[in-house]
Amino acid sequence: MDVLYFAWVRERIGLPKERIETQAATVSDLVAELSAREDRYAAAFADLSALRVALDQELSDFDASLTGVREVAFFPPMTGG
Amino acid sequence: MDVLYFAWVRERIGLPKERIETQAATVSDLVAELSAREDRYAAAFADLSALRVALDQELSDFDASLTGVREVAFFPPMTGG
Amino acid sequence: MRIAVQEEEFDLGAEANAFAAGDDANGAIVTFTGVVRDLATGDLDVMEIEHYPGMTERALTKIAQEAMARWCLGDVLVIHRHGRLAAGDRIMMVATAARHRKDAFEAAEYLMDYLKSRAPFWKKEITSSGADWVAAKDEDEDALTRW
Amino acid sequence: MRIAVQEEEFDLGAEANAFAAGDDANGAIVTFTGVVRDLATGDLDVMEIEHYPGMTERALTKIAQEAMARWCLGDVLVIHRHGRLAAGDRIMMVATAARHRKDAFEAAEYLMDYLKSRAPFWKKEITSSGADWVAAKDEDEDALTRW
Repeated sequence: MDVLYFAWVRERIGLPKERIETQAATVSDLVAELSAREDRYAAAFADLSALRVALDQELSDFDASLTGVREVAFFPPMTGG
Repeated sequence: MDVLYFAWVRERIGLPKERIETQAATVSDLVAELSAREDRYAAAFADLSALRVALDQELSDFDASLTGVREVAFFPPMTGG
Repeated sequence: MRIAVQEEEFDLGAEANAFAAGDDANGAIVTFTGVVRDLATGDLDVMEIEHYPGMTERALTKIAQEAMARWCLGDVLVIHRHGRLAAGDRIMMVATAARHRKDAFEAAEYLMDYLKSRAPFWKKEITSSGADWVAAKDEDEDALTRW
Repeated sequence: MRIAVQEEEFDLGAEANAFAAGDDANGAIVTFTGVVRDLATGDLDVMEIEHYPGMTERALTKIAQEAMARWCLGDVLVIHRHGRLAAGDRIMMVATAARHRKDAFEAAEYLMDYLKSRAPFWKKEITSSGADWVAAKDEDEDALTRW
């Protein structure tokens, strides 16, 4: 699955996109898996209330299932306009 | 005093402006005086709820005093925009 | 603040660009443009707009000043035409500039609501079968109660 | 309906004129334009706007379609830039065309409220002393509750 990072999440993790093989059932499981990997992930995911997640380019929730999902994106609340 | 008429009030009375010497104390008094003059005035002033009045270019009321007023205008509700 | 009452047409784009070129502190620019709509029957020949020279400028200036007093605005523009217009012609525009979008939007709506019912303009629709003064709508008068 | 996500600048006036040149049935045209504001300190060098290609277009299209479904609109335009901008540059615009002004105003405000909090753009302010991601405002999220 492709995992994308934007804004300060991208800066903190240090890359915009990576391909990840995972058995994580939900977004939260994926976050736990990534956070366990390295400090920079743990730092980026420290406060989930400051993060948003999109599954296949639709806004979603951290307890959503990853079944069939090809693209996950993590980013802070949007500030367009 | 100058008396001005706009839109269908002007059309019904048949002129846009006239100079009137009057002792009318209020707008209502002036309306009564004009209505008594000729049918075309009576027709124009038949339904005061369909009319608006401005005194010296400020919206006002039919019971307002004419003391010191130089210009009175009668017209239907505005339809700008 | 600029108030223009004029017979000649105006260029919406040029006016919007000139207005928006003002102060950098204005992050939000709202414009409203009114266009002459054809009748349902499709046979509007001319829309004639009468106004009360002198009072019109006073009334629009007062409405714009009131908006500047009620909202935090950087600038206000009001243009209103009179005379003979055709379907598709632009009748009028207002523009507001503010730091924040809420002020710009609310002030533009306020300007429009007051301009509709408190500025001395009267519209007459002329078709091949006759001429009719446009009647004021209750909803336009009612719109004022929210301010 | 037109949605444009682009790096290059746009001409507000030309866009407004082209948009307003549409259907004569639309008596009311509203535009909103967002402009990069300088910082209170006056030292903004660059406003960098990051976005999520693909999702951005989908999100804006969905917001515009929702507006078309909720209000009686003739047309909708959304333009949003990304990349590096300077104070005074125009970031984005929305435009709505409708028979009646109420629909045009409400739909434009709706588009702005959703675009602010639901379209994947992120702003970063770069000054000589560093770079800061602009924080989302609670009031922008709260603005959605009125719809």
